[in-house]
Amino acid sequence: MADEGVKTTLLDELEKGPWPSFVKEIKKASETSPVCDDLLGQLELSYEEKKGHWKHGGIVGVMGYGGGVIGRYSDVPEKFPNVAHFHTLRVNHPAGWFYTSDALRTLCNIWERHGSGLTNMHGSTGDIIFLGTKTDELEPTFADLTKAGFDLGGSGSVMRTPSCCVGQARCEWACYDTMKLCYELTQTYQDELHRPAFPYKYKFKCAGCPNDCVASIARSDCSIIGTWKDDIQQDDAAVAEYAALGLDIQKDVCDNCPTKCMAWDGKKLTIDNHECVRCMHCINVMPKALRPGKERGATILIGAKAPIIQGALLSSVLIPFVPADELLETLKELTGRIWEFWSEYGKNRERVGELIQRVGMANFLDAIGLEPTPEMVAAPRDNPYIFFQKEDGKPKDGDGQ
Amino acid sequence: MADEGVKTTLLDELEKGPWPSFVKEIKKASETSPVCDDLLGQLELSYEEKKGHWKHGGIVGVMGYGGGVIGRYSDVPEKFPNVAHFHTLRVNHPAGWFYTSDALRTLCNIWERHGSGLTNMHGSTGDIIFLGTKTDELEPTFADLTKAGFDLGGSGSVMRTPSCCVGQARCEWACYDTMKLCYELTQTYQDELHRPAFPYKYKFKCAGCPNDCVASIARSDCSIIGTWKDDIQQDDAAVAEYAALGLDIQKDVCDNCPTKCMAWDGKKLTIDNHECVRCMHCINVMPKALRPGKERGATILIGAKAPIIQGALLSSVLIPFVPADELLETLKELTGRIWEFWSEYGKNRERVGELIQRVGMANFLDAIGLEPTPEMVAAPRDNPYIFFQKEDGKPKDGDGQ
Amino acid sequence: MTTTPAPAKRITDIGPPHYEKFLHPLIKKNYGQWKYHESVASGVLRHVAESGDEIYSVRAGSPRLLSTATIRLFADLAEKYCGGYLRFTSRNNVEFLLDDRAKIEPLKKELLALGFPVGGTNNAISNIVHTQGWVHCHSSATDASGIVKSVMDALHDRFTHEDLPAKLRIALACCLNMCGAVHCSDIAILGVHRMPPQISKETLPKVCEIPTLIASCPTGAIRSATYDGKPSVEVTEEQCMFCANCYTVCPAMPLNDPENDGISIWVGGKVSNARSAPKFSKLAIPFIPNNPPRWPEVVDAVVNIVNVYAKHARKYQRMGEWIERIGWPRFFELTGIPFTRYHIDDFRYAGTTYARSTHIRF
Amino acid sequence: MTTTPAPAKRITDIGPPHYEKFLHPLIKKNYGQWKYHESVASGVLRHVAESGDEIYSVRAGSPRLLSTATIRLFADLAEKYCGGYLRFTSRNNVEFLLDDRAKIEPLKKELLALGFPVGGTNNAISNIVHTQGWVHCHSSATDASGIVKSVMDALHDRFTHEDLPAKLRIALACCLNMCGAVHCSDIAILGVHRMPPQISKETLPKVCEIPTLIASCPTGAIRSATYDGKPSVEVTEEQCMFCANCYTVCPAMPLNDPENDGISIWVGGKVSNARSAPKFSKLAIPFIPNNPPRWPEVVDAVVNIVNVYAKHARKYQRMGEWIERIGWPRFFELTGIPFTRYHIDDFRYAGTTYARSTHIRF
Ligand code: SRM
Ligand code: SRM
Ligand code: SRM
Ligand code: SRM
Ligand code: SF4
Ligand code: SF4
Ligand code: SF4
Ligand code: SF4
Ligand code: SF4
Ligand code: SF4
Ligand code: SF4
Ligand code: SF4
Repeated sequence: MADEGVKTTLLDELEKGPWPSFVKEIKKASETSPVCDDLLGQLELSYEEKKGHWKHGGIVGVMGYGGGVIGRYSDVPEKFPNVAHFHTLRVNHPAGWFYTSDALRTLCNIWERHGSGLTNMHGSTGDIIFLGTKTDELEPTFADLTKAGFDLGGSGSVMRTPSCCVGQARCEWACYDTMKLCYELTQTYQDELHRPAFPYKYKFKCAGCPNDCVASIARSDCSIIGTWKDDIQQDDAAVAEYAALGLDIQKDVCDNCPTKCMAWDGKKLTIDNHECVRCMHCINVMPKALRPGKERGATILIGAKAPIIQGALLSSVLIPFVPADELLETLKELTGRIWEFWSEYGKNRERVGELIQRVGMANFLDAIGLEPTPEMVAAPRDNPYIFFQKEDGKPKDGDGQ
Repeated sequence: MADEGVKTTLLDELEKGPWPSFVKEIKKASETSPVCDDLLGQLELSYEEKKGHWKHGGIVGVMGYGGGVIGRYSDVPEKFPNVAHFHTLRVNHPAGWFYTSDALRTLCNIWERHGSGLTNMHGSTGDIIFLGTKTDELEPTFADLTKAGFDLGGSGSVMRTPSCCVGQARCEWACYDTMKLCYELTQTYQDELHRPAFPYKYKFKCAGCPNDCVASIARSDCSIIGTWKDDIQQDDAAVAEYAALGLDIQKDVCDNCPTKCMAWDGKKLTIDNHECVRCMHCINVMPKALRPGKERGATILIGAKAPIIQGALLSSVLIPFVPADELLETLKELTGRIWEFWSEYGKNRERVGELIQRVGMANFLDAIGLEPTPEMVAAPRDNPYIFFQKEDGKPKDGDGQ
Repeated sequence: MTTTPAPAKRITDIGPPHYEKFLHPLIKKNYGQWKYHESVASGVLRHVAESGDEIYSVRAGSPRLLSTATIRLFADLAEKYCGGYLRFTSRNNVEFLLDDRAKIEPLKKELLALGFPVGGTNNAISNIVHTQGWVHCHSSATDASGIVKSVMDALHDRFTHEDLPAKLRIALACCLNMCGAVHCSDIAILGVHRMPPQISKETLPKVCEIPTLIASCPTGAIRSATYDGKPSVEVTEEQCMFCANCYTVCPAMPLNDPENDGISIWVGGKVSNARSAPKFSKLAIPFIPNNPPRWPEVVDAVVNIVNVYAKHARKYQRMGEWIERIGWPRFFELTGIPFTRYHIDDFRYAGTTYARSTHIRF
Repeated sequence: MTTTPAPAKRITDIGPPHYEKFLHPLIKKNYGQWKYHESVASGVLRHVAESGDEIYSVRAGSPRLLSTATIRLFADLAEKYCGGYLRFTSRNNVEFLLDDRAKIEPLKKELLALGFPVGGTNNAISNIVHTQGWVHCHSSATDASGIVKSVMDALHDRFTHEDLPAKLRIALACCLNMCGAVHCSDIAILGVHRMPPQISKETLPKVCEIPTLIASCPTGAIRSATYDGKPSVEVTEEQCMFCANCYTVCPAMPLNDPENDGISIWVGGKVSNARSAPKFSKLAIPFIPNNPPRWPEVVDAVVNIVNVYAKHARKYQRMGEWIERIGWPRFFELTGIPFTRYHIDDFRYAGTTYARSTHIRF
């Protein structure tokens, strides 16, 4: 029960207003979990002092795993003893974040039994976040979770919990089965997910098409983004229907095409598919009339990350097109080679994208056995500082001129 | 007279073909200057061996000047004694490269008297290049030149010979008087041109409009590029005339406008001048119908250079607009402050553009007393690594938490 | 909270449950066979399969930080309206998956009554992707949930209406680690420090590896020193840009400070490849002080940018596409945000951000 | 050649003659009062002043390396046809300035008879901006004039005809110092070394300052060493990218080598702000061996690129604008140039050159 005595003057302000309130959530949880009162108390203190009150780190976890738990300790445990430990568990979500009511209740049961009853649905990487428990509850929570068919997600220098967009489960544009790939990658790399063996974290995200609804190009070391090779599927009658309904096809569609490869004569829409860069815009605007082609697969990109410490990176093209049915195999083979190189040459806390920038893309390609292709670059180099290789030059000895 | 005995089997190949031949030029010169035979001989040797035969550097010059002469010595003087010394003089060209026949003949007389009779009209920086003479001819050549009203140009760590496009002398688009500015800058900085006092070279180039016919944005530390502030001057009758003559105004003009700020309804051309970025395209296509506005001046840009050693740079905007009649004064004031900062903080062989990249544009602006404006950047920073200054933070002491 | 003993035989490395178990039968049936979708109302989508089957998704806003009580509520609603099938989105909204159109309105009503707005689809502002803040992280320069709540209160109508020129994605991260992955958002709210690390001289030698610490600083601001005869470090304050990488590797280097921590605002990023390539967000406002509990200056700043964008952008133009069309000088002019020295990049690729053309609007 | 003694009173710091002395009276009269221009024929422009006055410019190609004999020839022609008024252009062509339209044809005829083609205006290929090469520079990895002559022979018709989609500017520099400022050219021909400096161990300590030398290397490939007990340097060959900056500061570090020096080709740069912003040229062909006297492989490579561009680019599209429209993969496909590891940037801004979107043509 919420302690009547907890002063939350500032936090109470955040119960007002139309958007659902996280303060209300904490208060709700405090009805069943007394630790939440101390959480409220410490948070109110932070609001008063404009300063967080959590201590840095602390390594805790479950037996045999090196990841999945974030240790957290209060720096004012004397005031708020119930959050003296307040670790979170990262629970690997089901691909696509699909649940049944039953599954959710199972999770709730476990978490009410062992922790604060507070969660994030979901964390930024995709995990179910169980927010706050004590050290000695970790192992029991884990046991209950695995019994219920759930496992922990990643933290630390591991492969992190892969995630994906809803894909073929509910999206007509998915160029490959994102949920399946996400699930299979997760299962394939259970060891790499739980036991830190890398220089740093490694994230996979699977998006079904270039709309990238799971932000893979910005947030994953390996981004798998669906695309197609042949022509956009076009239904002329449906195009005409959109036009009849008032869509300005010239202005809204053609003029926004990045390559200006579409022409509309008032009756017929013509796409020069040879010039199309699969940006999705026209398809997004007219989903009934235009659809991705039939020869589907994905582009594999590498290296996205947040800015610490060399600046943020977006992923860059590694393999322009892999047919849908070859994706898993290709990725497994490729990932093995990438991890091997990264594990050997990556510095401590160096993401793969940073490693590539440090050693150069060409050397990275050599190392993982891929041929350079022009699709990998926005433009060729503009500086003349080429490291010509020995076999190209004809080395000579002698003491100069 | 050309020595009958000079073997030029390979070079002779370069007398063939429709483009005027430099080999013919050297042979012509050798009719009056015997050194040219040795030049031919040494060049033929280079062609045989695929290798230059000039030695590195050697400091020679005229009294009191530190620049204007490039010392050059053969590495096979025993074979070609006449080019054992083969220094060039850089002679400051008249602004816009205008000459009279008499002026040219005067130059020829001097150079036939003192040197090889070979020239470059002109060098890449703009100078008249007198190509090849001996050390003891330098001072006499200089004396004759100055008597004839010519002076040397720059070399080494000096302000280099400024140059400019033809501008108002023959171009309707010149937004300020490029030749006058070029001349005046040259005269103002005679001392800085002749006596090395800088960390490295410093080049001015003056272009009358954004077409930049003197490549100033790519090739000068300080680029002065004409532009205008008000609306493009438009002559509707002339627009109609172009249309009547078959110009496809929509496709050729409007569709190529980078901001798409032009509209053509088949009769009337409308320009949203508020959105125009003064790229010149529409004016270039219809010079009779469109002209730069009347409120004219220039953008001052800073920092272009070739790639050695941090990579090539284009100049970047320093002052978006200076009215034409304030240009010289503004430049003098600004240049003084730039040179002061560069001379103090620039490393040896560091061009001003590299210095700016090293210390950061904001610090450079502080140093020269300019306020930051958004016109200076293509986009604001995308990384969060801001050096907040002391006055913004409220420093605190203490031993941490 | 009770404690259960660890079982004798531990189950490990099983991974997450297979997603198929959780799929609506109609979704399982039409998996990979969806034909098109359309908008039914704000927050409600209709997906039609090749088979003619239809599934309706009702999307509700969530604070992300959820009590089990609320999750149970969602479970109950799902059971009541759609056979117990629901999902969460990549932006932390909850989606109920209905095969019966008639149940949409009753579900919406109940959600609204419970305080969960329905919306976030199409050209609405969706939920704010965010992070832990003072609720759970040691690293934060600001809170996360409190700002998100305050901003979403002010933008509530933009969540429930789809009337923006295009999608507008807001994200928040409470420190430069950017767990909220704010670096590619239309509007990013980012917690920043402005004080160099304050060295806890006593604890440092005990808890940190000094060479690693020194190596962690990207600007080389950290040098070794001795304190009380013990090895320690010194920070050259002028060289510090407050990235907190040192703190990440060494707890004895905290940077937080009530007066100097605060918020920066970034604009114009995007993730999708639609029309233009993905883009990073760029600096709009370098610093706004933390002002809990409702951060009014941050809310005003975000609302202002949203409003200016809504008024000036053309249809289908994301924030960054709009700004690229009008140019950054005009963005600063229209929003009234001052341009400062901090806007000019001085990091690794600074040279590529200077205006290297004469394309200027006057 | 005769020698004159230096005069007693030296004249210095007078700068160049004032340009006004050299202006055609009609130019002086209409200075700053030009109204418009038009093309009369290839190589001939007509500028019309507000006053109605007209000046005709006849542009002729020049090898730039000119004997005084040829300069005198130009002077004579100018005197004969236009009162002795002429100029040179920023690309080293010569322009005769006529006020009498009737004299254009006779002048052109005489020029052609003397071997000077008339052209280079509008959408023609103009003269190749170039440098010294083996004629005068110690630093060159190739010759300049010989390649220019060979290429311009092949492109002669493109000089005398204005039938390209847009201007096409070619430049040549004989080493990475790029005196030909090739870095922003539609097509750039650049001499490159491919062997690390060969240290002249005997002379090095005498002629070079070792700390400066070590500091000059951007990749840190040069380390101090001793040779015969004297201070010297060593080069880690794998770290050398053949920039020759060491050679510029130290003559005892030559890089030239007959077999390993050669030519690289770069494309798509521009200087003007017309339509798109100025751009750098990008690598097309990393290496072609020096093959004097006529460098046939270089000529073929340039002609091929010109022809592909001429065939595929749209009107008003400069080389770089065309390539940006079709994408680099297609450029390599259409020209048949192989894409190699060398095309992928690995220098300072390499990270900004990777393809960070899924915008791909198949
Ligand atoms: C919980 C979560 C934020 C959230 O509220 O959702 C989170 C929380 C933390 N992140 Fe994160 N990161 C979380 C997703 C991310 C993401 C987003 C993503 O995965 O899509 C990013 C940006 C993408 C990326 O990986 O680059 C992210 C980039 C970082 C970084 C910077 C990494 C970098 O290479 O730049 C750090 C610092 C570090 O690793 O040392 C970091 C470190 C941390 C730590 C462990 C703090 C630390 O310095 O040790 C935070 C623990 C907070 C706590 O007490 O619970 N977190 N972190 C997210 C994980 C939940 C989950 O598993 O689902
Ligand atoms: C003669 C000329 C080439 C030509 O044939 O036209 C030339 C010739 C030389 N240049 Fe240059 N540069 C010439 C214009 C340029 C230009 C173009 C321009 O000014 O528009 C550039 C590129 C723009 C720039 O300044 O960045 C240029 C960039 C260089 C560089 C690289 C500088 C840099 O910061 O990247 C060097 C190397 C150096 O300075 O150490 C250099 C060095 C040299 C030296 C002095 C060789 C050396 O390493 O010492 C050459 C002497 C050749 C000789 O024997 O005559 N030259 N040099 C040009 C000067 C003629 C004139 O005065 O009119
Ligand atoms: C449900 C969700 C996927 C999931 O697995 O959870 C999803 C679902 C759909 N997205 Fe998305 N997107 C979802 C996150 C994203 C993201 C990721 C993000 O925001 O972090 C992006 C990239 C955003 C960015 O660029 O910054 C994203 C960029 C798009 C776009 C491209 C928009 C653009 O013009 O840039 C479309 C196409 C459109 O809307 O026209 C799209 C279209 C769609 C469609 C219409 C696809 C379809 O046919 O079913 C779905 C309904 C969209 C809607 O909300 O109107 N979706 N979509 C995500 C909902 C998040 C939410 O609760 O708001
Ligand atoms: C004579 C000269 C200036 C000088 O002071 O010497 C000159 C003169 C003119 N230029 Fe230029 N440009 C001259 C070098 C340049 C350069 C510099 C260079 O090539 O190194 C440029 C920048 C090239 C680049 O972008 O790489 C240049 C980019 C232009 C442009 C923009 C073209 C474009 O679309 O990008 C125009 C406009 C046009 O042609 O439509 C232009 C237009 C003109 C006009 C029409 C201006 C006028 O109204 O008089 C002149 C006749 C052009 C012609 O040749 O058809 N001029 N022009 C230069 C002749 C060089 C030569 O012998 O070929
Ligand atoms: S990324 Fe593409 S396939 Fe996946 S949900 Fe978004 S629109 Fe659909
Ligand atoms: S997908 Fe994009 S690039 Fe392709 S035709 Fe449609 S709008 Fe154009
Ligand atoms: S830069 Fe402009 S003003 Fe100068 S010659 Fe070229 S077009 Fe004319
Ligand atoms: S000058 Fe350029 S930007 Fe301005 S209207 Fe003309 S084409 Fe458009
Ligand atoms: S963004 Fe920073 S403060 Fe916020 S959760 Fe991530 S690491 Fe912690
Ligand atoms: S905050 Fe960043 S810049 Fe400052 S000392 Fe720490 S690591 Fe260095
Ligand atoms: S480019 Fe190099 S080789 Fe050619 S003249 Fe300039 S410095 Fe000499
Ligand atoms: S050529 Fe350049 S990279 Fe090679 S040793 Fe010399 S300075 Fe260093």
